[in-house]
Amino acid sequence: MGRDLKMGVRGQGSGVRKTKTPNPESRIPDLSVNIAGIQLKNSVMTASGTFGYGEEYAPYMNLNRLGAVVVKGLSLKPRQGNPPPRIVETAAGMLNSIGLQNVGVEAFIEKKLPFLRKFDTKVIVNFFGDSIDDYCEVAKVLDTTDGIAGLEMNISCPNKQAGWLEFGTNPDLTFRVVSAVRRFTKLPLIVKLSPNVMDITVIAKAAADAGADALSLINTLSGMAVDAYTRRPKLGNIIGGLSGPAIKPVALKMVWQAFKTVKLPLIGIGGIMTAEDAIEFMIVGASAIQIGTANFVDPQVSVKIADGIEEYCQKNKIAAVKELVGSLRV
Amino acid sequence: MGRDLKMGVRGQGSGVRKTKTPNPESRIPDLSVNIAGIQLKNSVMTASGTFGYGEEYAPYMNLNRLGAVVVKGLSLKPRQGNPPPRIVETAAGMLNSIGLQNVGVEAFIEKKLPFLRKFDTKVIVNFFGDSIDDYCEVAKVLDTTDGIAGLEMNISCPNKQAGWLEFGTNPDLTFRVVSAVRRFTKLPLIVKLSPNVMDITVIAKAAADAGADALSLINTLSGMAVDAYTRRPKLGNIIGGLSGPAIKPVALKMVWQAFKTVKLPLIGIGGIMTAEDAIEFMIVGASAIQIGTANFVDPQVSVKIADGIEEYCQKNKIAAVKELVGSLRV
Amino acid sequence: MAKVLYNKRVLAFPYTEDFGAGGYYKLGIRWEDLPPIEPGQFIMLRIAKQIDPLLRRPFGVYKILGHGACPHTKNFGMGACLPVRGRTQTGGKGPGIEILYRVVGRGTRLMTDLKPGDSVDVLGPLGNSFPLEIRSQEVIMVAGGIGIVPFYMLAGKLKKARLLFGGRSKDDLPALEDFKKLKIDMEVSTDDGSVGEKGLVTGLLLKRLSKNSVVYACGSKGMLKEVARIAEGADIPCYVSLDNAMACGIGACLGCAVKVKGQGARGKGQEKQTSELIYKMVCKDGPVFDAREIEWEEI
Amino acid sequence: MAKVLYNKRVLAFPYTEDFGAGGYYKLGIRWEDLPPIEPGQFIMLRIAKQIDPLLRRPFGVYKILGHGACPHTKNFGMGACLPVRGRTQTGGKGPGIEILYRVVGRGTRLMTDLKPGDSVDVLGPLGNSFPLEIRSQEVIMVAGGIGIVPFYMLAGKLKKARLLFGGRSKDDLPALEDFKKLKIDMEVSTDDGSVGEKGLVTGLLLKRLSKNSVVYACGSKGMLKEVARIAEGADIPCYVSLDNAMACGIGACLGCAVKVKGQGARGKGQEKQTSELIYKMVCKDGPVFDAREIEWEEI
Ligand SMILES: Cc1cc2nc3c(=O)[nH]c(=O)nc-3n(C[C@H](O)[C@H](O)[C@H](O)COP(=O)(O)OP(=O)(O)OC[C@H]3O[C@@H](n4cnc5c(N)ncnc54)[C@H](O)[C@@H]3O)c2cc1C
Ligand SMILES: Cc1cc2nc3c(=O)[nH]c(=O)nc-3n(C[C@H](O)[C@H](O)[C@H](O)COP(=O)(O)OP(=O)(O)OC[C@H]3O[C@@H](n4cnc5c(N)ncnc54)[C@H](O)[C@@H]3O)c2cc1C
Ligand SMILES: Cc1cc2nc3c(=O)[nH]c(=O)nc-3n(C[C@H](O)[C@H](O)[C@H](O)COP(=O)(O)O)c2cc1C
Ligand SMILES: Cc1cc2nc3c(=O)[nH]c(=O)nc-3n(C[C@H](O)[C@H](O)[C@H](O)COP(=O)(O)O)c2cc1C
Ligand code: FES
Ligand code: FES
Repeated sequence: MGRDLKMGVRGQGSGVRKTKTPNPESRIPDLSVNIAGIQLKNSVMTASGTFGYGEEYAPYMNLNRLGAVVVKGLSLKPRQGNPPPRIVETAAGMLNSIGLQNVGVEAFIEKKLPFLRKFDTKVIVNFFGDSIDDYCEVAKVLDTTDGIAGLEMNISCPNKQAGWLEFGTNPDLTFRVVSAVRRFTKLPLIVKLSPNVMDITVIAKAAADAGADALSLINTLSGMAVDAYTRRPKLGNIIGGLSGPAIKPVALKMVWQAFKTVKLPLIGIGGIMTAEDAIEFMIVGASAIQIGTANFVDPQVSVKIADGIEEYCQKNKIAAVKELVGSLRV
Repeated sequence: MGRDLKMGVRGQGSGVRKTKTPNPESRIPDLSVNIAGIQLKNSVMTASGTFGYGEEYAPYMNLNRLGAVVVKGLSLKPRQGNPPPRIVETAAGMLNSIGLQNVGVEAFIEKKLPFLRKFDTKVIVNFFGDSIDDYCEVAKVLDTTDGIAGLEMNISCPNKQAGWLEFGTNPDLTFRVVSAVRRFTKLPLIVKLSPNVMDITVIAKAAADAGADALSLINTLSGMAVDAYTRRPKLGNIIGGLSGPAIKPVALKMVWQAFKTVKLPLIGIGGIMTAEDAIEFMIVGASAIQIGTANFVDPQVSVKIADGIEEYCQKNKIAAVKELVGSLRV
Repeated sequence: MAKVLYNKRVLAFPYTEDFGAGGYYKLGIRWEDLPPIEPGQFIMLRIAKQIDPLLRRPFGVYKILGHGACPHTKNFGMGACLPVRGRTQTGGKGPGIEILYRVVGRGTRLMTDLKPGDSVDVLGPLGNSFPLEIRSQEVIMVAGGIGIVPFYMLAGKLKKARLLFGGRSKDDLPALEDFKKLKIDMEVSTDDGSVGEKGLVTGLLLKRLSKNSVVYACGSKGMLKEVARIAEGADIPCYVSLDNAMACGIGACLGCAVKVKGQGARGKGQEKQTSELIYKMVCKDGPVFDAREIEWEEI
Repeated sequence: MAKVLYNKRVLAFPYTEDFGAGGYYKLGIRWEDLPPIEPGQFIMLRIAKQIDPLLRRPFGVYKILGHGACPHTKNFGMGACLPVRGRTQTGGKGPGIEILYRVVGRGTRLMTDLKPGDSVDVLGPLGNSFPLEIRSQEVIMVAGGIGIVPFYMLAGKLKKARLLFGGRSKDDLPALEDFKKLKIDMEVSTDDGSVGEKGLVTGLLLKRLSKNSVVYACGSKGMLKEVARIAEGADIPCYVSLDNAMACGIGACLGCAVKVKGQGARGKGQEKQTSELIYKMVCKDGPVFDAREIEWEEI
């Protein structure tokens, strides 16, 4: 039955699909997953901020092959972002200090969403604010917009009322902002957690208690890079967010801890480069995964990972990808 | 004057030194640093747990070339450590779950320290306990032992009285254990901080208030690895500590934050593989650095880094390495 | 997958403290179904199969390699004859491209290990190109060191062009021979006077500039800033190709931002209160920009 | 820096689901000032100059390469003639070592790219070796697949030895030819019967075992466990070479721990209350252990 979904809501499994020699012996695995009511044809999404508004990648890969696209984080008003340099490569990773530059929620709905709606993939809208009111305003606007499957709240964002303390690093702030937003949307609400905390389970619980439908984790680790010769920070903003393979062990641990603590479906993020990486996240408890930095390395990586998950299930005789979720043998 | 120290307390600049064509033009830079009263010939130390008790590396490199050796963390009684597997490689890093296996403080003094004393390098003893009393007991024993230049307290250790919460993740516990130990030793006391916190400056301040003479940071990031095929954790202990180049951006950021917050000398640790890395840590505020995982990759890396720092100073006309400390241009 | 045709050092740029022992190399890449590529466009090259270095690196396309069998040459409508070399191990001929690169860091150092027949992963062509509609005016191309790259193809497309090429020394003027063979006016300067005029290339520009000129420039940020200042002073059009660190190369990550002047506000340092975005992306909106658009203070 | 002399596939181990398409390779490494190396010792090889893979990898020393000019052979006191191959590009001859490796993961996959003349970084020889004082007894060497590595040198040092060599199939018996040339008794088994006896190598062992035997074994953990059980049952000495993941290779990181039985307590699962450490390090205390010492339950 997952197969139905795989073929697409609009009934078109369209696009460049690797031709496979059909093997009558091997059952076709059910790759579909359901995240808080969002039915996805497969567990692969692209992570916010690494995939633009989808249109940037459309010339290079087949968007129809994705479970969902998570768009660049939106705020109520457009944001200019941080001064350059904004990115620097690090060992097996990168730092970014984009500073949440985005076109704003209005321009997104008007100019970006119509393009995405043409594809047979779910659109999940990542958003943020620097006050609780801001978050609520954006949620309100998105709630009444067609073609959005769910919302992802980025709480790794400083709260100006709380002296620029990040919402996502304090359980109290997390609870307040999530329960406020909850009141303004009936869409599935995914809360995206920051890894820059001592104990992710405390924040996970706060988000769950406040009414989140699912959690995604992790956002970037806070980091810095310096040029030994000029003695200057390599980022205009001095501090940035670390992503890529370097952070995978940290992300896996946090997903596993969250899985043991809260009952919500989880979306695993952090350093996923291959299908094997994706499967590791599912084993520790993620129902779906997001691919970030890897898109920059290979624009087609998300499709390759979707194929790789299918291959893995087939070879290991896993009838439905759901069986993997939380199947760690300890 | 730093040069005197470089030549060694026992007056022997001994060992395999790269012969350099002496350049009468270039002044010899002063590489010495002083950390809370410990006068080091250079800013390079080896990190606890990655260099055994020194003797393991002695056949492969010249211990006399190091500013200091920090020995494997000691406890009051010997510790067996965690079940294998204990290590796994990750992207640009590794996870370890050694579990603080060590011979115990008595056996160290009797069997390991005499060997180290033969070298012209400072011995810094890393130690830990799982209760405040344990910490104090070890400190008391070490305080009256000859040949120890300073103590490094590893507070990334669970406190059994506090429900196995790590001392180093709670400012209150940090304050209590550091001030308790402080009463039992007149040796320079370095407190080694855990990165698994929301705000390193809070812990840094607590340690400073409690009487630490210096801070070293960072210890390993908490992480996990999973085998996608067996679906088992790759470490016997499930969770381990992430080290290596992957964590350098996180470490640099924390050193810089600590530098801006407390007045104590700092020792930078995390992913240092080259002299350039070491210099980056000094630029953000470290007076000295420790080399961990890199020792495994190249047993001579610490000596190469010491040489590289000298070369950098010479080329960039830096008269004393101290000038680099905290010289970030923001 | 594209295949390496050849990879060879063309100029041994001497050791310098900031970049170490570098050097200039030419890398030939066989590329089936070669799409049209305009002067100024670039590719994102993935160097390693390993995760170090992780990200792709941007490189301009220096030459288009023809379809003709080697060692015959083929006029590619660019005013230049393009012999394809390095056939020894792949029997390689076009279609393909030639990259001219300078070794500056980990990625470019690793690139020097590439051997004929190796696979490389090319994404592109990307970005915009130098505007060609101003063909009738007197075009002055100003290049600094590796900034020469876009001008080989551009020279082929222009009727009349003059090249001003500057470097630190004679070892910092890569592919000078290629340009000698083209029928364009060329003047050279070096900081140390080892070849051409002693001094900066902007010195040559000041001499050659006229009311009729249009300037195309590529080189270090410092050079571009100065060229832009000169053009602005002379009130002539000036286009510059910028070089920012990139992650995606296609406008998705917003990493390669460059500050531009708002429509209403051209003044220096004015805070934009409009909803108009003040950052453009070098990869998507560039790499070629009208010099008057750039906030040079922030470069 | 040691230099690669040759690197070639010797057996194409077929594709398997757990390891993918692997294969067995021989890597010749030129090593000036070659120190004495005992059978069973290993080296830590740094494969990449990049940081991926980061850590060194342990490999046993399969052969010592002689000093003689090629293609002449030299008897190295090991009962074996050691031609040195792959001289083409380096003019390479001994001294040096030969590694026999199986492609299982990232590091070994990258190793297949090594070419004659490439630099490699070798740390060693490390660890202990098989005890040789028991020479007078009947030695049975039991090898599973790549576990054959220590036995080429060991066979050369022993007066009388029998080799039992098992693998999944004929493609899983690397360097079988080398052993055929040695004057030792050898029996082969494969899981699929494609060569030798069909079944496990422990089946051969059960047949050959006598009161006078001493067993030396190297192979998968499962095989070693079974060999140890058989030897324990027959009450004969048994030495096994263990294979744990390693970081330092020299006893410093305490990463390659294996649980051993305490002196007072040989029983299964008993909690040690002594201050005696119950973990030994495969790199420093091993890789060769007396099988009775190991807590096999925890392997
Ligand atoms: C649109 C575009 C086109 C380009 N075309 C070319 C081209 O045709 N040929 C070419 O050789 N390069 C070109 N570059 C520059 C090239 O992308 C960089 O030199 C390259 O990415 C450096 O990679 P690396 O890994 O060797 O250096 P990194 O390891 O990334 O950097 C190492 C060190 O080199 C310095 N560095 C990095 N980039 C540069 C630079 N561009 N100039 C000077 N120092 C630098 C850094 O500050 C750093 O300290 C282009 C860049 C852009 C944006
Ligand atoms: C003392 C000692 C001597 C050794 N001698 C040899 C030798 O002579 N020749 C040789 O080929 N190997 C030998 N090994 C094993 C060798 O070290 C590993 O195969 C190698 O480190 C794997 O590196 P990799 O990067 O390719 O695999 P990794 O990327 O580290 O691992 C990839 C996958 O392979 C699996 N794997 C890892 N190691 C092994 C293994 N040993 N056997 C089966 N699967 C494994 C892992 O589970 C993992 O899933 C020896 C090991 C030790 C400890
Ligand atoms: C350039 C860049 C921009 C990002 N922007 C956002 C964003 O706007 N909102 C958000 O929630 N996460 C953002 N992220 C975080 C990613 O969505 C993801 O959580 C993180 O990169 C870890 O995944 P990765 O290791 O696969 O990249 C961004 C990451 C990168 C690299
Ligand atoms: C195998 C291993 C064992 C370690 N043991 C200790 C220890 O006993 N005490 C301690 O304070 N830190 C210990 N550490 C942490 C290191 O001292 C260091 O803080 C950390 O590895 C980060 O530095 P690196 O990236 O250079 O390795 C250990 C690290 C490793 C890799
Ligand atoms: S490099 Fe990603 S937007 Fe330009
Ligand atoms: S590998 Fe480090 S102790 Fe054995």
